[in-house]
Amino acid sequence: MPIDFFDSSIFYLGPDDWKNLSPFILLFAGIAVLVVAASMRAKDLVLRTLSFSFLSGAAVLFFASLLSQGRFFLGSSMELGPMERIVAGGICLIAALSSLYVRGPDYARHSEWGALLLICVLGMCLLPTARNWVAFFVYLEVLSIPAYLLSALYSNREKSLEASMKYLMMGAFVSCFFLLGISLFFAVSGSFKFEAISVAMTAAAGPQQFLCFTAVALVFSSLAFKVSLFPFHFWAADVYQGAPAPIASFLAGATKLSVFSSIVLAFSECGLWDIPGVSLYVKLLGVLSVVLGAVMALTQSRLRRMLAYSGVVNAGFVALVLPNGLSVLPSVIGFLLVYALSVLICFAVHEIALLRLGRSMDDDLEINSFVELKSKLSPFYLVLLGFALLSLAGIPPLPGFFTKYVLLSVLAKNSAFLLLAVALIGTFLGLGFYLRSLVPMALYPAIDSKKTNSETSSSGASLTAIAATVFSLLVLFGFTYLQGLISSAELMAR
Amino acid sequence: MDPINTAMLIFWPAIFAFLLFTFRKNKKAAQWANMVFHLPWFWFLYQSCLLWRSSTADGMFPIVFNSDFFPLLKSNFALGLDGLNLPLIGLNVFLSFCLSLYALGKEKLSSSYLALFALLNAASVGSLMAADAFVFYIFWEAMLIPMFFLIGIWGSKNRVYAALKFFAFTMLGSLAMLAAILYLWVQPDIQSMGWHSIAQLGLLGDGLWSPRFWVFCGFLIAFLVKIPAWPLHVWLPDAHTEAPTGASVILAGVLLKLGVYGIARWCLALFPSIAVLDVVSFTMKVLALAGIILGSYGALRQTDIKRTIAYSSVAHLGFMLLGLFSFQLAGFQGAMFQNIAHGLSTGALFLIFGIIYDRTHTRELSDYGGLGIVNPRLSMLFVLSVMASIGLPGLPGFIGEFLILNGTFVLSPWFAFFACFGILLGAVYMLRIVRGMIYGETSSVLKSHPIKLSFSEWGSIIPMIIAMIVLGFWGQGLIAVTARASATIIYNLQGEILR
Amino acid sequence: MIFEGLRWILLAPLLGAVLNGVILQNKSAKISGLVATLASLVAFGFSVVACSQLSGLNSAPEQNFLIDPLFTWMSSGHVYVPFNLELTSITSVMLLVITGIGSLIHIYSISYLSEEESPWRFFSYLNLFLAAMLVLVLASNLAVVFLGWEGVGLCSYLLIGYWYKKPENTAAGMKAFITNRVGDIGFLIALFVAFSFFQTGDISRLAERVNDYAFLSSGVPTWAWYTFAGSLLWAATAKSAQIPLYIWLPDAMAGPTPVSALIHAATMVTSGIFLICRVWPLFAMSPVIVDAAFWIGMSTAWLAALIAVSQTDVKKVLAYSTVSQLGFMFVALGAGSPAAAFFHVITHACFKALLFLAAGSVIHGMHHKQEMSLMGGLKDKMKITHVCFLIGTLAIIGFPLTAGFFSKDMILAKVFAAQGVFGYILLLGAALLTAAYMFRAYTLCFWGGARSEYAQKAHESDPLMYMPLVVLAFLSLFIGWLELPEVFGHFTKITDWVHSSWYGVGVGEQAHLSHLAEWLLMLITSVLSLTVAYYSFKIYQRNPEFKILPEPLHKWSTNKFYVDEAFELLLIKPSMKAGRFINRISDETTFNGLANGSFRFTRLSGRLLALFHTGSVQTYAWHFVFWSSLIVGAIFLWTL
Amino acid sequence: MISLPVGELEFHVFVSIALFAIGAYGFLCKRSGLIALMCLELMLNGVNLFLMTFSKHHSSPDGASLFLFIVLVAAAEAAIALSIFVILSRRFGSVVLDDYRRLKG
Repeated sequence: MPIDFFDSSIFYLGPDDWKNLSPFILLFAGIAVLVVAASMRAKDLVLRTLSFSFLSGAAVLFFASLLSQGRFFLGSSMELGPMERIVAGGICLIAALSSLYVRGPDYARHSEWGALLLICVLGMCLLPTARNWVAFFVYLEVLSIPAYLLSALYSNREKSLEASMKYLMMGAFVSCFFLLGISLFFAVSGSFKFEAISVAMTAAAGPQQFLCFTAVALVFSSLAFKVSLFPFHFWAADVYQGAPAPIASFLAGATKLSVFSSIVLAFSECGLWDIPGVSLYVKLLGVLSVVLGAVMALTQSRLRRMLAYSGVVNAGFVALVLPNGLSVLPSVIGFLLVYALSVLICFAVHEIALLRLGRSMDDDLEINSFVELKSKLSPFYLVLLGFALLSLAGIPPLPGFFTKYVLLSVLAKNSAFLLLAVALIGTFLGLGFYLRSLVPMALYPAIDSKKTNSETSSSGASLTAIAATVFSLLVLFGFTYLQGLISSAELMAR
Repeated sequence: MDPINTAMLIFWPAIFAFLLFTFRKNKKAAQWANMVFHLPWFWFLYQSCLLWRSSTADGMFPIVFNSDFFPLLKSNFALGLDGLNLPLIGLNVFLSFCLSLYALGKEKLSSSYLALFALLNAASVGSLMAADAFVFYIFWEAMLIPMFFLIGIWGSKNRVYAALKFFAFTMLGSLAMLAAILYLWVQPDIQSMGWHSIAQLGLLGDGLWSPRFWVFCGFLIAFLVKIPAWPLHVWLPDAHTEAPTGASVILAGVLLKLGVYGIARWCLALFPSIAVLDVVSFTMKVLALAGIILGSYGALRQTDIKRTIAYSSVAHLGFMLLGLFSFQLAGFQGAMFQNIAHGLSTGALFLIFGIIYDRTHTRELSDYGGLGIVNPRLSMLFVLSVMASIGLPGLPGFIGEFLILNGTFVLSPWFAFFACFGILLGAVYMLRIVRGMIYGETSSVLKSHPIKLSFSEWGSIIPMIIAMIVLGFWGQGLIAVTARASATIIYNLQGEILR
Repeated sequence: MIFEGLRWILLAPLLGAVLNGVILQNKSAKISGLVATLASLVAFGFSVVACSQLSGLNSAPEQNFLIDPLFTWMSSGHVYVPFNLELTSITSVMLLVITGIGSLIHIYSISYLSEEESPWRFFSYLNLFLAAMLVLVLASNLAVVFLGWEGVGLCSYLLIGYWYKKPENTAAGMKAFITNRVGDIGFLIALFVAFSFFQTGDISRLAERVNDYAFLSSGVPTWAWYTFAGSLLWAATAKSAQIPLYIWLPDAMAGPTPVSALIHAATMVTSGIFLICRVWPLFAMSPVIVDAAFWIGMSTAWLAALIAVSQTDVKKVLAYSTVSQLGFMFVALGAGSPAAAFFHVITHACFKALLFLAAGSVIHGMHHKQEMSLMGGLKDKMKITHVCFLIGTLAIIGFPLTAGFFSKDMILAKVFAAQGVFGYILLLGAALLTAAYMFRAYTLCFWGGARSEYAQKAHESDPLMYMPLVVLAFLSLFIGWLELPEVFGHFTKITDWVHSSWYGVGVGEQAHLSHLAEWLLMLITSVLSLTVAYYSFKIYQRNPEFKILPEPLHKWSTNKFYVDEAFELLLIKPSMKAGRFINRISDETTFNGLANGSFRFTRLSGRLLALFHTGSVQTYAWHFVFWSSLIVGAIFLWTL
Repeated sequence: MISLPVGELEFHVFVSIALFAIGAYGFLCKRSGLIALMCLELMLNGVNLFLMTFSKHHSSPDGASLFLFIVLVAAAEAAIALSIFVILSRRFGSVVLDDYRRLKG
């Protein structure tokens, strides 16, 4: 029997195939170059410029292909629509910005972080395009294995190692459940392709219904782990605190963006939303993570752990909206893009604060230790951090509000008023912990401790922070374009 | 007189907020620049008044400026100007100018304070003029951030608690409004979030528990928190006591008024059929009455002077709420007039007390005494503004309260009767303050801290006092301004009552 | 008929007040006193011109008043308040009384306040008071009357608390203002009824409502008439110090004596009665309220007289006598004849002002000592003051042919006609008590030996003080001739003036007494009061501590029948305590508690949840398995 | 081609689920990290068995393709996990998972 999984057409790339796949090819080239650079023990300046250029090139290509190319199919395993291109472009953008401020002595001995970063980005960009579960699993692993290594970058520091060990063990454990889920799908429908599964799902009846529900539950809970929804978020705080700042900021933003968009695409493709109980399961997770995540965030005293739990809350917001089919995708992408950029700003300013206060690189700051910052840091960065935190909290004139508004409007459109109430309570509690972390730096009188000039300049991090603010504002105005595009995407969609 | 002037009313303060940021180094130049920037603002106000007077559009809320900046969210940047919001904008500009005079030569008030102040002005004028629900919500929330930092950074001792509490309460209210706007936004047959299209929105259904009722409640809660109506007023005393002088004058003068204006514009005018339901109007009147009586009792209990004045504004705003829900032209116009009168009188009270507080740094009534001996002119002005806030005829407070009570008497005489006791209690707690501060032997605090007012401080109080005296007798001019707009609103309301 | 002059009557004192209060502010009593007196004299001049203008105009009863429209104060919906000044015959008399006696008191206080350190404040408040009183009298719309009403309350507050260094003065001022405010609530209610039911605030149109049949039958609810009249009566009781709300007047004596003379004797306290006289046609529509006025007046007259008998401070005696005389006026109103009440207002203004000023010059002579026990034997040291005080006393007890005689007899006659013998006897008793305590005060002050060194060293005040005394003495002797009873020929100036100021709305007249009855009444009252006066004169010459009232009553009366304490105990303290308690419960515990409590609750639950984060991977993995199976199981059961 | 008798399908599914459960139990309860890694492999093999039974049952090769990928991924994870455990044991002397609790709260 011919293996229809890899049909032969895959090996012949027509002229427009090149154009569509050019960003991926650029990424592959980047990986190759960076592996060579790593083997030659290149200095981190070289690594930074190389990885930044490759990533930004890929991002530009993705957004360029968004305009010119339509929908591109590669066999049955990959489908590159406008939505996937925007997600991939966003991920490359975030990775490029976070690679800007990877500096300091610890990175010098581990010059392979560039390659790992690019592989991780490649995995994330491919994930939404997967159209069968095998490809999905492979891209998921391509995404998470470099992530484990990246979070172990400070190999001589215990916190980073412990974080990556935890991340690895939990990741592996959860991917087993993911595999079990996929194999259940395979058992029910006899094939991994999404269309076949959707046919089988609609045909399932009676006891098989429960089997499908367990399969979906397993798959969703493992993806929920990746995105740190409530019951499976325990790893998030430790990894955010342990992993090096640029890696943590990249992982926080990009994984959520890529995994959530792939959930929306895959689940609506397989028609899993109409299995009884699935949407209830997703909404329940959403509600739990909004409320309990916010409550947890209120008690955190360290900025990075507070950002982790705010990640849980924002993931909860998206989970509330998920089970409404494909129309939800643009608002989810917009929301997560702005979230990722704001988290990027927070981590960047946190990095600058570390340098200015003369603390060691992997140390993470108490929120009230920001008080001495007032005299040491030019108020420009405080305004940036204020901008990011208030945008995360969703205060109107800032971009965070508009994206959250569109997200909540989906809830209102499906008249899910209970969920809307939960979301509003979450925003209110969110106000609590975002403002509370603003308070020490803004409201307490400045303690004038001496200005220490650290050996590594913080220009990289400041560059990231500024760029991130500019891009989050761009998203705001890109939104209208996004919205226009969506209507056309939906027309062409299946 | 082209409409760009009205838009400049909002953008001009925003622009000079950023300009003020450039004056980081020297404070003196920033304060003088802030004062000078107010002059073009007055000019824009003047132009808008000409535009308003010349515009004959008789509709409910004539749109003067319109540009679509965010088509995605079904809203465009529409600004409206009519009898209801023009006086309030005028009051905002006037108070801000007085405060800029007050700020000259103050050591504490840095350029970022003045910039935040200008942003606050821009946001409040914006939300006054917004004719689109979404734009209104954005400006409404945008007011929170500068106010939060103004109270938080420049306030007195436990300012952080007060700022957080202020932000939490107002945010709670505006989230209810956000839910209402969201519901309106997803309605199938709504073309734009403009004020007029919401007004014509038919499908929401009528009656007590209909969706239209819930949207009405969403808007109402946000304004009740802002007013503050009785149960939700707990944040006001803290915010007022901890806020710096300028912030508490603007808070009393403009921000609280936005609650009343909001109810008039976005609740009564938009959903008259709901406002007229007897359950709704009865509960509102009960809340108003509770605000009056318990606000006054609250004021009686305080030993801290600023808290007493804060509680007194809870009582005064209870009157305005009563006026709004009296569904009589007299009551409605009385509430709008009292809006301005209360802004002036409480603003003057806070400003005068702020000037004294800058020197003595204590707010306890027992520390004061014998101000009449130390500075007779200032105490005379203080007594005058106290009399204005009590509602002594010949000063604007009386006209507002008289019209409100007259309006309420027509439909609900018992409420008017009990509200009169608010006037009595008002006299009691205000005179207690006057007796504690002005009369009696000079207290040690006043002896050790001489109260000598600089020229700019006199300059900031005198215009307010003159405005009060002029408004006390020439009130009819202001009532005529709000006549046309409130007549149409009341006409609809009474139409609903008959149905 | 339009007459532009009215506004100048009002502007002159206002200008004087602003000049003194804001611009001049100079320390010498002479200059600021001069400015104030000038202003008040100008007002007096203008009012004389206006009155002559009015008397010259003899058109139909509906039109015979002067109008001076100024501007619209407020007009919105059913509330239209034009700020117009109006001069009817009744107001012209009141105008002359206010400005006349006002100027005399201004002259008097120039020397009375010679050694004060900020006399400009006193004179500006006095001028402000004059302006407010004039607004009250001249206003054509009830709301503008209310403006004057509260303005007068404010000035009395400021003037009582003039010597603000002593806390009890400011406390008295505050008490006066707040008690007046209680009355103002009544006035406000009357205004609301007027505007919502009678659709107008103008007194002239209100009066027309009474006999325009169409309006009466248009279904105005009866409770509207009763509330209107009742709340007006309530307001008048507060302002004219009647039974429930008279407590502020005795304490108001804390202010300087010219203030007590002008405000708390002549002008302000009578404004309540004056208002009722102006709105009499409407007031008479509810007879129950008229009877209520009668009995309130009677009980106040008796209570005040009983207290005055045992007072030792000369100003307190005069204060309670004012309260009692106001009781007389209310009785006259209750008996259905506003003319008698108005006549008594005018005569009372003269002789009570005279008595107060005389007492003032006595106190001034005695270096601000008010206790009668320290006085005595002043008749030869202060001859002119003694004579004037004697004339005043004779007038107040109704010595034949003095002002008091005519007005008090008119009241007694009207009461006899309306309420019969019982009412007459009650009122006569009060009149006799008045004679008793007045002559007690007179003899204690001027006769017997000097009881203290102050009394020895007392000297006659300077001409500026006793000149007004002489003029007032002259007035209180001859003002009575304005209204002669039937017996002495038909010369009823006051009744014509009062009736003509109701814009032609006639009100039923009481029965006329026969000549014989009038002679009899006059004879009885004058004979009885003279004998009581003679006896009290004789007793007090010999024994200054003689107690007229039997023992238990005397102790009660010295402590003012514990009315103040009763008010404090029953009304003020419980409401304050209840208010503070409610506020503490509603604000501090529930709502603040709620706000802070919810914040602490979330903090606590946050810390509780943090315990789950033990940090070891295996617990995390355990959580993963446990939670996913729990939720899946729950949903399975749920969707089963 | 011989297809497994139906009875045997349940048998194979039972065995694979049992394998999976044992692996999961081992991962959760065993103290040492290395044993946890071994249990991971066990769970993955359980899934592989499950896959192969159904691939045989549906007679479609997809199951086998996923089997190959699973083996590949298992190898990669094992390599990384072991290297991290080597560094951890060299640096901090212990492989026991519970010793690494510094990041918590």
